[in-house]
Amino acid sequence: MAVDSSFMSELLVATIVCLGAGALGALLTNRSAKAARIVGCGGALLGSIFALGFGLAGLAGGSLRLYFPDLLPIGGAALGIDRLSAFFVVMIAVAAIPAALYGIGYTRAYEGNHSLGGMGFAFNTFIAAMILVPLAQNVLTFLALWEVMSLASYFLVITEHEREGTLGAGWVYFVMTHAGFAALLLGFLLLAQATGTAFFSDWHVVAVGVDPRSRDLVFVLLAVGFGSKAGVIPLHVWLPRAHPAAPSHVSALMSGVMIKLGVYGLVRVAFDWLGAGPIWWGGMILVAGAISGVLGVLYALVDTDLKRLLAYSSVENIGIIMLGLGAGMLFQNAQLPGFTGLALVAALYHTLNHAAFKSLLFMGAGAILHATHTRNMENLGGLIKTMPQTAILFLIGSLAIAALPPFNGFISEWLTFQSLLVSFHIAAHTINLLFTLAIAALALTSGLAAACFVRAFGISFLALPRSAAAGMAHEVEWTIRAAMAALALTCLAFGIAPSLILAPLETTVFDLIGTHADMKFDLSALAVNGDFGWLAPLWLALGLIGCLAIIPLALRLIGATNRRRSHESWGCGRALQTARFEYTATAFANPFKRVFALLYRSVKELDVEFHPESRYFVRTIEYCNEGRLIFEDALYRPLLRAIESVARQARTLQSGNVHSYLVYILIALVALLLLTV
Amino acid sequence: MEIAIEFLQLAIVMFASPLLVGLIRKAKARLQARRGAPVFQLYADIRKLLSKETVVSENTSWLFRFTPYLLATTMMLSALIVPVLSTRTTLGFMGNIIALIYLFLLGTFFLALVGLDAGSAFGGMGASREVAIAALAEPTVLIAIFGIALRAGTTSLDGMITRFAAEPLLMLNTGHLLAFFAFFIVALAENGRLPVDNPTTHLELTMIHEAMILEYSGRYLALVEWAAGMKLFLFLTLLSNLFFPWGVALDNTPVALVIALVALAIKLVVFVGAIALLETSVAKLRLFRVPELLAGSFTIALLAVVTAFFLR
Amino acid sequence: MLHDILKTPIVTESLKSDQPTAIETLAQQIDSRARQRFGRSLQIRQVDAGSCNGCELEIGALNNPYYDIERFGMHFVASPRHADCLLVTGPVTRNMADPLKRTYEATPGPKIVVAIGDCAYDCGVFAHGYGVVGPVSAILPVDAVVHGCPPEPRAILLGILAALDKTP
Amino acid sequence: MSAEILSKLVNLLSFVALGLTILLILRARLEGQVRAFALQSFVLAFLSVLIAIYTDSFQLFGVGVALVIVKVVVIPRVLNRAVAKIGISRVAAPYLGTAPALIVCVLLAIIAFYVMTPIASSNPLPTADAMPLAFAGVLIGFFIMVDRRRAVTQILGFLMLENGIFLLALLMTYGVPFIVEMGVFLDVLVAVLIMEVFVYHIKDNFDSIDVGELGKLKE
Repeated sequence: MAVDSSFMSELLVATIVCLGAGALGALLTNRSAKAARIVGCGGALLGSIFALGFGLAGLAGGSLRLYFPDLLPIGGAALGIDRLSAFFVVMIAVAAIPAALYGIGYTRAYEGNHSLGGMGFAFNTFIAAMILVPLAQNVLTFLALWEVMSLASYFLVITEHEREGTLGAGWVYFVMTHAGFAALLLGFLLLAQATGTAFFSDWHVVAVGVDPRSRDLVFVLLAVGFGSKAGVIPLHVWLPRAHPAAPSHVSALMSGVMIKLGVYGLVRVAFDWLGAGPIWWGGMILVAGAISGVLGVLYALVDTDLKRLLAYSSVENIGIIMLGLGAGMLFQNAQLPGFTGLALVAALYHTLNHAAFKSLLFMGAGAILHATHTRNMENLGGLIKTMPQTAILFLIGSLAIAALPPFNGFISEWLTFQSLLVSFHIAAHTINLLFTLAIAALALTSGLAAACFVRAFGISFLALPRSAAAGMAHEVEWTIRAAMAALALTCLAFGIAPSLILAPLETTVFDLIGTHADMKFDLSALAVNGDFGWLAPLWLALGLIGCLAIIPLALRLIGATNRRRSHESWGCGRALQTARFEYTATAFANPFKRVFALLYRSVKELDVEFHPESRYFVRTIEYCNEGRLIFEDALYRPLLRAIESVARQARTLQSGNVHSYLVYILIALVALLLLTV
Repeated sequence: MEIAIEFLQLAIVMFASPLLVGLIRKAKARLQARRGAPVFQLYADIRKLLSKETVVSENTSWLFRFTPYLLATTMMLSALIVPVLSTRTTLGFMGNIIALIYLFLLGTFFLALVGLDAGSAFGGMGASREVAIAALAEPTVLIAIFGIALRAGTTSLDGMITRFAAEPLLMLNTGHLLAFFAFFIVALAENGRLPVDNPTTHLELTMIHEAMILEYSGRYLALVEWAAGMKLFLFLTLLSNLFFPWGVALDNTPVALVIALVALAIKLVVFVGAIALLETSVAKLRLFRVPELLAGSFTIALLAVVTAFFLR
Repeated sequence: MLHDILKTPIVTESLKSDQPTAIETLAQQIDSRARQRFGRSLQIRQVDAGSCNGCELEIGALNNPYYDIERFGMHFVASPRHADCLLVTGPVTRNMADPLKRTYEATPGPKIVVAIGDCAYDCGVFAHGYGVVGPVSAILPVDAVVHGCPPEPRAILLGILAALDKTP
Repeated sequence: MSAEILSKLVNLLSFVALGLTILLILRARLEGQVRAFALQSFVLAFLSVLIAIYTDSFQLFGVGVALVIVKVVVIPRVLNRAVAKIGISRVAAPYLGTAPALIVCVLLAIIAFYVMTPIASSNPLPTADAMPLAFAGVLIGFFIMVDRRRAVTQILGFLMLENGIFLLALLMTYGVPFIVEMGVFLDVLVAVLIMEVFVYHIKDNFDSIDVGELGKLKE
């Protein structure tokens, strides 16, 4: 069905108007915190809902071209939509609607001590920029929106600037995102210069003609730029710092959606703008994906800060997506378009799923933070009794991200596995081995992810509370729970009825690469490459429910007694049980620390203070097993030291005030642009 | 007809699995010069447990009471997917071998959570070790699957068995045998058998699987034990039918089914003997030697894939 | 390892032949009677309430190939949650009195308690010791007592059976 | 016996041989290592007899028999005697842990595949398929000599390397002439005897057979 573009533009205008109204309204009503809160998040909510409609219409085939020649220098501002952009708009909306709803309740905690007006302004701008980025049709529009998105998110990250570490985290984010920005700028300008046009739509045609060396250079530059936004290892360092620092509904958006725009860029580069490239492009992406997946989850596995754990697991999931993308590129190179489509569908599906369950988990972490004022898992525990509903929702998120049936993560990871497994059709030993290792990496990643979220959920929600704060936790207010419930339902729906997504996704990919993905699916089942692999999620779910219902009935029929007595946990008859007896998050992660010691290079310290009378009575035991971050130590420290020495020369410019740096960046940007004209 | 066979297979898994465990115990007892418990002991145990009171720790949540049912559920569902007797399974379309692996992982996930639920140190220890081993076993499983899938050209259980049944000289195929060994080691690890975990240990500090279910009693314990039995049965069935597909019914004629049943019984008995021999002759590995074992199995799986590529 | 595996069955053969007849006859009766109680399945948890470990040795002997308690469907378990029967040994010391109670609490009913050895019956030589609370019966309802210091394994078996017979 | 069955069998047996080489890394006890070597030599003998039957060449048969005598009976005897004489020697840790060593083995095997597959594919013999495996055996034997510290293990590494070369020759050209083979066997035997003597001397001088100790000879 075709949607006429006037309708589309109305939807888009409605979106922007709502978000703009939210932004300005929040600023105007800044005086009364409550009003600012509701106006800000309300505007965002309405805007995101319209955006959802807009995206869906786009997926349904609606097209749109907007061109404002004099809005921006060189080339003007050009917006347009195709299915791929529409898909990402939908993904953004799926996460943004609950995030806005969540924000209404969550930001109450900031009343009085933070400017909710500024926050609302930044929040709406952030969402608006994210929605517009995939629509950008030429270099300058894209870069401008990209920069707005980065700045808005930067200001949101440093909201809680009074906490120590927040500004530092913001600064790291700021530097990394602009390093990435510079790479993008260079890449775009090179390509624009080589092709003689700044319009994306033309590149698809002309870029193939560009000489290979500069194509390679452009690819590397753009890959680095988008990779740094996506948080691919080793460009991930900002992610575990910035995401925990931001307010939880913002972390949800940053981790669930913003980093996906890096994925969007990579898809565009690899399959639209530059077209098929040499083997090593795909190989590079595949290897980067494998490394990000394994290392990301390994870091998540040992972290005790709940939100940082989630941030690292975002790195892992980006890795999984990269595996799909890289596989797609390699298939494209091997002239197997059907498999290219399959791999792309898998990657994009996982992108959407991750947006759903990662936002859910971040909101859950936020709810915990809200209720207990701590993110440190060592002080949590027992929350399943004090906040039962949050617990169930967080559990659903954990199951989904651990890729367990019947939730959505399972489907996309299954698809990724299938697309890696069909690789044996390629007849080149090196590629085969590469894929074999990719499969091993993905398998290890998924196994470790399951372990990681057993730990995350088990330590924070089960057993006895490990601190007074956790003991006095209370269920959060309804808007927060409603937001999480919406996402949980999304996870379930995408998990049992994948065809909801696969149908539009398949056409999207068809538009992109011009061939149908080598898969068939109907409402209940999907099959890959003929009968190579098949899955019937709906039936699996029904089977689970069915058996779950049958077993208790059967037990009753055969007359099993149901006498139950509640008593203390069995601890070999020890006198009392306190939370001190429980396994800690650190202890839980210890086996992994030992097995992967090579990667953690953790430093262990144990100092025991004995009783003066006898060595058999211990006063205090302090155990510390800190994992070191290899990339920070090996890659960034030297880099920063170098930069520092440069900065010392430029001390005259250095005012220490972050905002003046922004001015410098802006000046530099404009200067660069003028140079190229 | 076909659906009837499906449920026949389910029934076999559900009701024969305790017998399988009993057989292993009996064989081990014999090798240890003991009479050993009668092979039907586990049925008696389960019947007794179902008639006993259950003691539930007051620290636990609904997860503790929910998980036993879920464990049994995942195993029953897997029993519908695995071709026990016939490759013409009506419900086989529910998932391929990868879906099966994830179903098992679902059970492990909840069991580990339960280990943490009661807040006792043992449970946490068991949970941590269980997930560690499960995670480290995962690559071997998938690589071994890759190794056989790329020769069979499919990842669907029925398809793979059909192809292998048609293949002559299967037992001379290096990649096939390597994949089998890798899978066998993983099966031992996943089911908490020696040399990874000692199913009969009484020492909490050496426990893995046992440590997580220390808190269970009465009907819950019965369900958990039964589910563990079904898991073992399914893994051994998978091993015997996937790698030694002789006698598996390719069509649903009664004769073929009877042959399949007999063949399955024989293969399982062989496996029982092998496991009993293994468990009487090897000692439990130190926990931190287990990764080395899994690394070894991973090596074998990798070699299986490499040979399959280079010698195809 | 290959070598061990090849060797193992031979060892077995040599041992399996000499199953003592006295035990056999006892085994016959036990077998028949054990059938009725607990559906021929009895999980045992052993609690050392302060014993000198003499009784433990004898109890341990129940597991060896000679007595092989498992053939009667009896089995020692690692957690009272799994148990139907507590074997308590030794005079109950002050430190073990509370854990003993907790163990009994932790055991799901129906359950039986068997006091093993003279110490468990009347504190034996440890009677009136400053660290001794009293016999097991002072702490728990005891279903059967096995005398002897230490009692021999077959006596323990008979004691367990006596306790089983008492249970309705 | 058809060529297909032969090549399958040869693949399988060569793989068993390779596996036994890798087993050398997993087994800690020297007796076990010696047994692994004996088993491998037996597999090779079986293989050569198999090929002898296929090509009905009497020489190859003789080679197989000689192989059994020298490498399955004599050399293991000698080595076991050495082991017994040394007694329970302090286990010297290898330079690489088990898991990394295994990974290295896989890498070596893959390299062998890369190097040998083209050569093998150009070779018309039905046995040629397994040549990469034999070559992998050579490489891994060498790796063991490098990685392990205990002299006896190193001898075994050397012997397995030699086995690999023998297998390679067998697969490429149905074995070298009988006389040459005999010569090689005798050389190996002598080499082993000499090394045994060396082991004793190391043992006497450093009361350990950790060749790392030889570093002390410098000063």
